[in-house]
Amino acid sequence: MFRKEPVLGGAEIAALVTMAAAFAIPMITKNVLVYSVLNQALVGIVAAQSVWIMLRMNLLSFATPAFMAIGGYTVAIAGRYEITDAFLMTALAFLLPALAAVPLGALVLRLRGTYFVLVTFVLSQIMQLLLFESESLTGGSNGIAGVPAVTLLGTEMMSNRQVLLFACGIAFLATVITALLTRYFRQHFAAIEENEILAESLGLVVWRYKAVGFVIAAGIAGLAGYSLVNMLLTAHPSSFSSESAVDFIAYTIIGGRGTILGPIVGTALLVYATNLFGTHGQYAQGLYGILILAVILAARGGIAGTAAAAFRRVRG
Amino acid sequence: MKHSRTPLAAVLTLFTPLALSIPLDLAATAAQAQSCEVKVGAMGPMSGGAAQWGLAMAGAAELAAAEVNAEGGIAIGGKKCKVVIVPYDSKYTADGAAAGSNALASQGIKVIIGPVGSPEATGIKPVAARNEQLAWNAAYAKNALEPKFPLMFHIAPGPGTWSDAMVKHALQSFPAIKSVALVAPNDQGGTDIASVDAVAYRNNGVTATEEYYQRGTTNFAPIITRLLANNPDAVDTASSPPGDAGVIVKQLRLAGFKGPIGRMGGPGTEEILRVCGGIDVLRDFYWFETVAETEKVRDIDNLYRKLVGKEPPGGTALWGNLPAARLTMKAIANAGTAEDASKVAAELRKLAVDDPNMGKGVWSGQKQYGINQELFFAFGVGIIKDGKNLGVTRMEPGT
Amino acid sequence: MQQFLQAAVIGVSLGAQYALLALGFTLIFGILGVVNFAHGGFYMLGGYVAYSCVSLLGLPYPLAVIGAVAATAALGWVFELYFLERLIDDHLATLMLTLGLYLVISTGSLTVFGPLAMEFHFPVTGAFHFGSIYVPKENLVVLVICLTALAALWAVLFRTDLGRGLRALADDRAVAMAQGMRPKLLFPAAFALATGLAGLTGALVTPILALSPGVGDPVLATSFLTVILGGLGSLGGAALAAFIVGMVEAYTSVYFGGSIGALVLFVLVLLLLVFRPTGLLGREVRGA
Amino acid sequence: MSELRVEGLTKRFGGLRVFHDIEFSLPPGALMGVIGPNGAGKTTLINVISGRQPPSGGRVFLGGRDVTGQPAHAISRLGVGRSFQQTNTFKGVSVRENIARAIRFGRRGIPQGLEQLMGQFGLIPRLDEQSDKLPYGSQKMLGLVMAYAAGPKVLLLDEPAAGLERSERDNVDLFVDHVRRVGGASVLIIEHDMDLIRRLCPRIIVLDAGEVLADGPPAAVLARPDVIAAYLGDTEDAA
Repeated sequence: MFRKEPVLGGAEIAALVTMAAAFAIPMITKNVLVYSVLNQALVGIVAAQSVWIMLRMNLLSFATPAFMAIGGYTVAIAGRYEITDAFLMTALAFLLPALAAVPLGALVLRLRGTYFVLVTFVLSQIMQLLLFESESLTGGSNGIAGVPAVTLLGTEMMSNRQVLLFACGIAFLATVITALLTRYFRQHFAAIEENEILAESLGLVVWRYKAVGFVIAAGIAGLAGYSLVNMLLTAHPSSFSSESAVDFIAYTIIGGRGTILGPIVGTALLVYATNLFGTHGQYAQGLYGILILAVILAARGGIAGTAAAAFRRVRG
Repeated sequence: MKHSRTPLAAVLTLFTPLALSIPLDLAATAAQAQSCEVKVGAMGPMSGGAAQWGLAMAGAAELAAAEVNAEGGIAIGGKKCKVVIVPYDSKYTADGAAAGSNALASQGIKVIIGPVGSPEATGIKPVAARNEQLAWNAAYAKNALEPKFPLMFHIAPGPGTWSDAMVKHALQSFPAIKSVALVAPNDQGGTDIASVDAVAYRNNGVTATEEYYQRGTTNFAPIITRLLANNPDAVDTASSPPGDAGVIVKQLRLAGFKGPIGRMGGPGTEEILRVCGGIDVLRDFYWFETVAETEKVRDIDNLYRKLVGKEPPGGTALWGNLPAARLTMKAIANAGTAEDASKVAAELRKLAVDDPNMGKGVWSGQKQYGINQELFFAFGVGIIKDGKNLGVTRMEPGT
Repeated sequence: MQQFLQAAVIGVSLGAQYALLALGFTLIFGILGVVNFAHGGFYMLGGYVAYSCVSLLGLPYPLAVIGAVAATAALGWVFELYFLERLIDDHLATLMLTLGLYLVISTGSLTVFGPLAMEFHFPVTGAFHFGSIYVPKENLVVLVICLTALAALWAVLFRTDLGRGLRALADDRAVAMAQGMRPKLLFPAAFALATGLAGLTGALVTPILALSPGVGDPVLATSFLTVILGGLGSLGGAALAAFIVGMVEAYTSVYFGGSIGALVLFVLVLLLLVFRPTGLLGREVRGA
Repeated sequence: MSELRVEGLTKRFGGLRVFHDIEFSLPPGALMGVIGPNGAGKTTLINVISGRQPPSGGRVFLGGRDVTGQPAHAISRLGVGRSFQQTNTFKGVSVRENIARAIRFGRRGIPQGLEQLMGQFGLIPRLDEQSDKLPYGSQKMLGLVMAYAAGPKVLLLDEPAAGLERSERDNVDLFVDHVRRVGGASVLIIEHDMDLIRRLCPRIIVLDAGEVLADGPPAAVLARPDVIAAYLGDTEDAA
């Protein structure tokens, strides 16, 4: 009656296959615009996955940019001392924000949903101010420019294609972690999202799963920060503003908060659309606003959720 | 538990990254095959608080292109080619400018007019170098130019070049100034300029204190109270955005500050007058004008209306950016190509700095940045005394 | 000493401005349970509507303020009725809806009014001087209007049927509806009341400071701080917290400079929130 | 086996005192009822014992161990399960998923005779139906089955029969009997249905104005004039 959960569900497999397919793109084309759009999308996907993990428990987090900054600046500062090894930096970019999320999580996770949203918003504002005030460590308002390229197994990933391939790698790794985490704890997260009190009365240690989600989401955000800094070769405060948190939340909600495919679909389409705006940047934010209204009112499951539901109806 | 719950969603997203790449790829290559066209990029913040500076950068590029196209275009390989400007909104952020460089590079654009702000300059330099693109930035950052980025040019000198001359001139109109308090945002756009201005003041015997505020502040009363505590003779708004500077002036006068107010930073006097409540509120004001305003310089706006057929973007930024755009067009013509940035750069360095509207200028930047790739035209020092605009005094480059 | 008193004067005027904003924000959350991300947008809209009335329609300033309040209240009413009403119980959905609205408003105003600051001045200028302390007249006007708005709001909530209905809905919606409170009428009224207050603040403050597309952004962060400190859903708490935030901002900025002031404020609120999650006077907020 | 013992338990909300000095012990496998007029603090009593709300005073012991003030998940892990007044299930998912989660969170494997219990309440044919689409009665029983599925040693039932049809109320008897006989757990029932209380409970406690008015076998307790005056006087219709 109660079969063991399959390690990966349909959506998770589709997500992993999609992210694997992304590796093919730098091989097929040398078009730098495609590289740029895809690289931005990959950074956005990883950040949106960080938001998505917390959304599994109905917790909307604005703190993604703060943890991205920790990951990004770790890499930039290490770059000053010529430490650029891919595996070491990937581990650090994940672990440092995750470690920072432990005390922060203990502070923040006791709060009811609405307070959680407000506090994470305040957290990302504080991170911006900390970056400005810590001149010696983070270069203050100028940030850290000229971050050296990643070295993977001895080869320096200098060219556009190599940078993109590395971004694909980070995004794939993040998707693996996110898929395993949200699949293994699917029932726990879903129970917390829907009825925390009932779950706790049955014995679920709610705060522990919230903490695990918060810490791993912070690590994933750190990876996004690493990928962003590697793309720009600079770590600059303006890249980690609280406005960017709004973008990642929009990607996840519009893409579809119900499935791991949501952040992927939402980010890919919205980053692609924003680049089309190129010249009229100011309308991009307006587009996000309209899309959010449309999704919340008409298609609660977002793009991926609605598509899945449509397919199920068709299949009957 | 059915095995795969979302097969269609899976199929849909399986091809998203692939699907997206193909149309982009086609669009890019197709455009080039049409009639002979020379594409030049234009970049700057076209949304948010600094939008006016970005739109002015794109405007300068459009005007220079319109002038060249009026005479049939640029001679490339024996044929006259039409110059097309491709604008990109870099949103005043480092990653915005980097994304812009990639976006323009993919359309084969190797020459960019812009970006504008310090964060954008920081963001674009490494990426433009990787894409082998020539670019002009108008940032006042200390590292606006660097020897290791030979393809980066600077549209106008930062405070390091003109602040000393400006302080001397301001002291002639307002000899009473013995101490000054500088106010600017606490990010790169503010600190880089205010700190250099402070050095210029100190070199001329004026004690200078720097006061930084959080960008996005709307009420400056607390900062002003802090400033006036050691009652400075003058207050300098350096490179704070015009909107903020207008409020600072209004609240300074409200607080009873009678001394002169200075602005050794970006343009915006027109907007400051509009926000603070007019010239009699401003009363005593000295400001750095990127452009020494003359009849011929103001004529640029008419030229813009005639050739581009639209209203010019407000303020003086359009004028300051135009010479760089014109020289770039000339350099592309001399180089006979817009594909090879280093060739265009080599031609550019050979050109004399002489603009039909702005008059004569010089290449500068060696002292300040160690690379002589900065246009230095006559700038202006505007003076308003006792509520009367005494106009902008022309300061020749190198004074 | 002069600095100390001057900082107090500034703190009070900041407090008045933040109180007007925080009241609307708390009202919406207390009664509808909605975190209004578009609050800064309504503030900005109030400024632009007042500006348009004065400069385009040539109306006298007081009429323009009334126009601004009416316009923002109407938009609030319509938005609640046709957008928020169906999803009122889903805190996340309403939060995202107001976020979407904010993005549309700020992009719209940038497109219509352009990026530059508008020429928009408060009719009353100048300041009273007591020795070296100055009290700008316009701030006094705003302070007076703020106190009257506070009193009027208090009267509406505690002395009228509409108010009694709103408070009943805030305490326990199911019971209130069982006794005939019609949320179809009261919810839009509450939302309109709150957005009208934000519009009023915009119409009053933007001529004193500056009116440009970006003025809405910092309003959100300040409203959050004020409301967290005061306790979500508590009007008294929000008003008290607004003056505290005003004072803290004034004194930290005067004595420590701009950027550190903001940091102190944020960290203070973060710590308080964690050790007293209901804020000063708020009650245990309903689970999202 | 573990005995639930409560000593001097008190709960105040600000000035309002909900109940004070509640004393009783529930030996392993025992069954006890708690009755009292509305607002006597019965549900709050369960919330405090199960750890959902902290007590203002007094002690709670489980198998001799002091568990006062521990969080709900800890007390649940120690074996104190509870059900909720309204039907409390995970609405958006199937019956199967609801029960699977209860088992997984309880971490004590599949309790004795669970499938048999589910069969008795007609839940087996509805395993893949969404829980909030079930008729009210079935949802209520699903809530009880989930509480049992978490493998409790002590089960606190908050008005299990509330809202059930006459015919469905026997299910509560079946459930309580199964929980004690097969599951070996002790049960505390809060209920208004006096027939059910009389039928099932060998011992009842009457709560009134925050105090234990009476504690003993129903026949004796319900005959006492002060109990009748305080409680039964006004609800004669509880036929």
